[in-house]
Amino acid sequence: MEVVNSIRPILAIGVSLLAACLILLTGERARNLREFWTILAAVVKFSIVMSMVPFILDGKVIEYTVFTIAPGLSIGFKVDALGIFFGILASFLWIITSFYSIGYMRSLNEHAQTRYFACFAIALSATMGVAFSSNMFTTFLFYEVITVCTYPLVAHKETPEAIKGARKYLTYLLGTSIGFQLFAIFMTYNITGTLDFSHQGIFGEARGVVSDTIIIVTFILFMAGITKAAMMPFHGWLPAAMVAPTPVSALLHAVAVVKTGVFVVVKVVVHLFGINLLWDIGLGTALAYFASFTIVAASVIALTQDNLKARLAYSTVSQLSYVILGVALLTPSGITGSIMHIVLHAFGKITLFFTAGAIYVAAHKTKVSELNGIGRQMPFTMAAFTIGAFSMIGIPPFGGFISKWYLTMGAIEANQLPIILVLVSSTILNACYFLPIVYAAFFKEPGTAHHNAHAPAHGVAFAGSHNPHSGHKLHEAPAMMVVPLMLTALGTIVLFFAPDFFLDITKIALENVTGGK
Amino acid sequence: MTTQSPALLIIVPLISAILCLLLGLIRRGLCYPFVVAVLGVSVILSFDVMGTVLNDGVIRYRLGGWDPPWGIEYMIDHLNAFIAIIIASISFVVAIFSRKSIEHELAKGKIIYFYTIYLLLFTGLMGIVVTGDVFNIYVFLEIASLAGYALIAIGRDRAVLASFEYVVLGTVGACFYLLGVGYLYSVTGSLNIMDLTLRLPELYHSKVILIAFAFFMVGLALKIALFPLHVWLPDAYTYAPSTVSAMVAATMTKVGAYVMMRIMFTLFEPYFSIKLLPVTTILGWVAAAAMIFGCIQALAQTDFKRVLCYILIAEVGYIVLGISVGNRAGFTGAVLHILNDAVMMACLFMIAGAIYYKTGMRHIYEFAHLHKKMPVTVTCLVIAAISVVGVPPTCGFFSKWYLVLGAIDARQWFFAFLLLASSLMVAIVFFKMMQTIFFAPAGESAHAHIDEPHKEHKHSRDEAPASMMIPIFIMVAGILLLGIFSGQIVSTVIQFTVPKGF
Amino acid sequence: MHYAVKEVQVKERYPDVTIETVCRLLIPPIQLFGLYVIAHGHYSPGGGFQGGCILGASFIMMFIAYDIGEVKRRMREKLNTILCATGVLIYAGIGILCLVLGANYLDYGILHQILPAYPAKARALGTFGIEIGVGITVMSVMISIFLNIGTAGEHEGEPE
Amino acid sequence: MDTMQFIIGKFNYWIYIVLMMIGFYAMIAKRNLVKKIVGMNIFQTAIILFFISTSSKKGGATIPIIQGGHGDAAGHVIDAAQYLNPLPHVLMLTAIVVMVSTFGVALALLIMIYREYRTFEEDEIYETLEVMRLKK
Repeated sequence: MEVVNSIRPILAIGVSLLAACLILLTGERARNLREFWTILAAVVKFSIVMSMVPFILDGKVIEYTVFTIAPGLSIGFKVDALGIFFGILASFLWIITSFYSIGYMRSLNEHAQTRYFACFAIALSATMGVAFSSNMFTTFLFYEVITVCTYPLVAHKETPEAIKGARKYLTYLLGTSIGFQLFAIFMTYNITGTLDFSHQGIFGEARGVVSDTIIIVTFILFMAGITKAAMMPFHGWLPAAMVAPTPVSALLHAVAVVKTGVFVVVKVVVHLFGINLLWDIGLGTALAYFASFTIVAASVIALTQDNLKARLAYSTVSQLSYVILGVALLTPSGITGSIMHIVLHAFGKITLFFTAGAIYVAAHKTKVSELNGIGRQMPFTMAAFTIGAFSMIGIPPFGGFISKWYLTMGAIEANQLPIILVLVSSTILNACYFLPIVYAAFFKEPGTAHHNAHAPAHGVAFAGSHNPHSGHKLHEAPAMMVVPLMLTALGTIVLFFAPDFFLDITKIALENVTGGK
Repeated sequence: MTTQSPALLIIVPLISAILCLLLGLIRRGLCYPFVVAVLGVSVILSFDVMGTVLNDGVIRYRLGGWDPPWGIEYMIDHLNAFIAIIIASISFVVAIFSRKSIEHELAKGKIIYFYTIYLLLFTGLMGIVVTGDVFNIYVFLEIASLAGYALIAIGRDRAVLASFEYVVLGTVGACFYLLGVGYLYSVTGSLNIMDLTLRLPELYHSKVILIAFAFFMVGLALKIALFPLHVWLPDAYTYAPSTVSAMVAATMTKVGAYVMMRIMFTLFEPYFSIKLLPVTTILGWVAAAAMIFGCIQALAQTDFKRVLCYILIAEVGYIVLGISVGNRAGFTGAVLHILNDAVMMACLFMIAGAIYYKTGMRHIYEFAHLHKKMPVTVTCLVIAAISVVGVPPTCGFFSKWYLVLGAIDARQWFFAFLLLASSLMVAIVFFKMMQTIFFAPAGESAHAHIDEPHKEHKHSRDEAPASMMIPIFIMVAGILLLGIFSGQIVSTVIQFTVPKGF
Repeated sequence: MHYAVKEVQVKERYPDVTIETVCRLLIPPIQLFGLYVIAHGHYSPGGGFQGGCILGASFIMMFIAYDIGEVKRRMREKLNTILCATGVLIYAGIGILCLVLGANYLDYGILHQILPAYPAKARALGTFGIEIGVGITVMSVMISIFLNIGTAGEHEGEPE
Repeated sequence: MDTMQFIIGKFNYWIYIVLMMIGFYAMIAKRNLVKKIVGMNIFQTAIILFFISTSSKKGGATIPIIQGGHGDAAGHVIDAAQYLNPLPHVLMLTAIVVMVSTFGVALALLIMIYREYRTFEEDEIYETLEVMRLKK
């Protein structure tokens, strides 16, 4: 495999760091200039990332080692197919989210916007760092940076509730990453003497030297440590983090943060342990069943949530485990499915979060039970929501179908009948918690069902003085918000019809992993 | 000049201390630039010594031309030279910092004496590091301690009482050390470390040697404030003037840890300290307890400097743990942590000093919205805190990296776990602090919002003067650079400090 | 913080003829003896420390017989500080002289280059120089400690 | 009888240990700060005694100053048994200086403590501190 030396990965990371500095320097005085930096950085970052794509499609790998700290311990970057995949996704969605953020923050007149945009830029920087890192150490570094710099974003409102949520967020993420993940990294280094990602995994040779138990323990520590992937016992932070402003939930908790989590899981499974080793030990299947549990359980919990964002959060928890499930199947189709799911879920979920934010801005509604008839007020928004929901469920003309298809294929290849059942049941559950919203939004009369569900005792008295916006007149969120969410919704459709670009990259990634077999 | 550098390391500050006194009699203002210049020279000298060691190997300087073991010998290998650089650099930077802080916290007439004693403290510390003679170590240890007592006593509140406690316990520690020296001398008739190293192995089973070793360990544990014997530290370092806290916190315990390394692995062979006696096991558990205890106590404190003191106790635990796991990685971690911790502690205590200087605030709960008033200082605080927690790429991570690897190598899973757990606790400590600073209680922030002009007045930017900020910047830069270059540091210096037999 | 108001008052002195006379007679011989001990340190028991102590004791005796004013008149605070510094400087200076001449620190043998003596003699002379320095320092430090502690640090005329 | 022999034969050690324990006791048990310092001094003195006693010799040994030992006057026999080991004495000279300095610093601190709290009794000092804390 040809290796290209280039500082482009550093540029991609540095550009938003620079933007963060500029944002901080500009401050509140020149808001337009400040927002300009964000947009500029987003666009520049995306173009840098895209400029690396041709190399990857040629089957090359871009490498750049910044410095070496000790043998086998360095801060370095390597852009391979998997990394560029994640990089494209995050940097592209950042552009859209930037616009959306500006719309959201301005229309709500939020405070501390400078901090918000600066932290956002740093978070994106770190996400790129994770995507392009060449070893576990660099990954860990940026993983922690994401945690730390998204903390102010989650606590943005500075209400006691927000601070409590943010504390939970930080406790989960920092606690597990230092307590388990770092420990696992230490074990890895101790066992293998290196932390560099390798396409076939680095544990292969160590297997004879150390006992399987230690490898299993390390693996479990990794899985417990990468809490950003929100696997079931450690998923609590994600709903708690929903106190954040919606753009944060959208980009970070549908794309950057959680996807970093699953991305790192994929990296660990594929590039650290290697699929052959996991197959031999049987850890893949165990992980798959673990993920399956999360998929079903989180979906069930999502059914019970009335808060729209909380429902989306549990949906995210469930969907993230699809990715883990796919990679845990250790079959080509499964891995393809899981990598594709990273992007397809991202587009779908970001649409859903965008709509949730738009509803909050336009109608100040956060609860599912309040959404009756909202589709007539906000037709564009809710149309986008519908598309996103369909994509989540996996209905054919939308992107989500592709990944589910591959995942099912993977399960069949792996001869895991129960997994197929899980996929089917979760699809049904997805439909159960998304479709009622769509139905209510478009077909229910505003007001009535709301009172039935919520305040039957004084329903009559309340009905007369109901929300003045509840009429049939159009009341959309600002265009700055609606356009982005329409774009992402469109994205899910486009991805269904033209997934080739991403599939090509996935194919390269897969070839790397399986060694071309 | 180079051949004389080891002696000059001590003589220059010693003579300067006296000259500083005389200069002060002429003009008070001369002291500060003089002290800074002298310490600058010391830094250069220490690097010079390091260069010699790296090029030509161990330096053995015979004081007065007498051959060891009769004469006093200064023996400098990689470990000494490394520690000497740390001490000199930290003292230098803290001295720069001292100017405003001392004017603020001290009576005018005392400034001369302050700088004189400061140089004497430095002399003592340098002496401990450079000398290759166990009794000489005692003398310098006491010079440093005496200077330390005096410096701490000029602090505020209960400083005098704390200093008195420190005098009593410090003297006991020193006496124990002296007794250890006495026992060694009575069976070997030698005081020179290299000479003793040759003579001791045949006596390893002698009870006298065991007793001597025990006295050394207990005495040093008192001096470095290892967990059960730490009681003097929090009070003393909390109430001392900011400059003094920064200086002693960063250097005193580190030098003590260095002496411990010397005693355990140079004076006695690793074979003795690790295999023959269960010293390392005991030390390991004590150190582990220190880590946890320090962090828990730090959680409970409100005084910023006191928090730092307890963290310091935990950090001492790290260093001792690194020594006690008894392998290459652990020892590397311990030596690296001496460096990193010195830098981090100096930085944090100086930040505490800057905050105190500017606002008079000592307690964390008073720090609300400090980032609006002193944004740069708070930024530095965040970086230093991240480093103490041990997040890459700051230097704090890398020493912990080696420490944990050492623990894993020694198959001490529990210690490795405790290291991480204590990192987490430190994270909580600083997280609480940050939360107070950035997200003060809602009531207060709401108040600030309503009262806009008042808020502007209250939060107008007001940083400490440049003479305080520059040293802080140097330290913060150090934290980042030492992190980035820790690989080079390990490969050029620290790997040679690891004792034979590991 | 309640620092006490200065309560140490200069009490009126009750001159005691016996003590004063005895001290007046004794102090010069004591000081001479101190010098002798310093000078003879490398031939018999004695040396800088001991001699310095004896010299210091003579001043302390003066303090007991007369009062602090007498001591300060004969040994002013500033002079004392300077003497203290000078002692150390003599000590360190001789060491550095050796350095400058090319030997190790405190290697007095090298002093024969500038002294009219063979190396062994030069070594003895060097030691003697050191002893003088040590003696001066010890004396002034003794006086200083005694003055400071004996008056609870409140004798200093220097305003702060 | 062996025990007696053991105790008497090493009487210097016994004395030093007893002294040291007296000092240690004073440092720990006495509530008066001055007594603590006195205890500390006894403690240090015990160590000095220990050092000096290790260098003592029976039978009229004296200080190792050899008349005519310098220079070219060679030919005299040096019998180690006739001379005391000077090194412990020198060491202790230094230790005494250290001790005096420590004592001086401790006394100075005591004066400052007395100015602040008007007492040397530890209990009363802590009482004052408690009162001050409550006043805040």
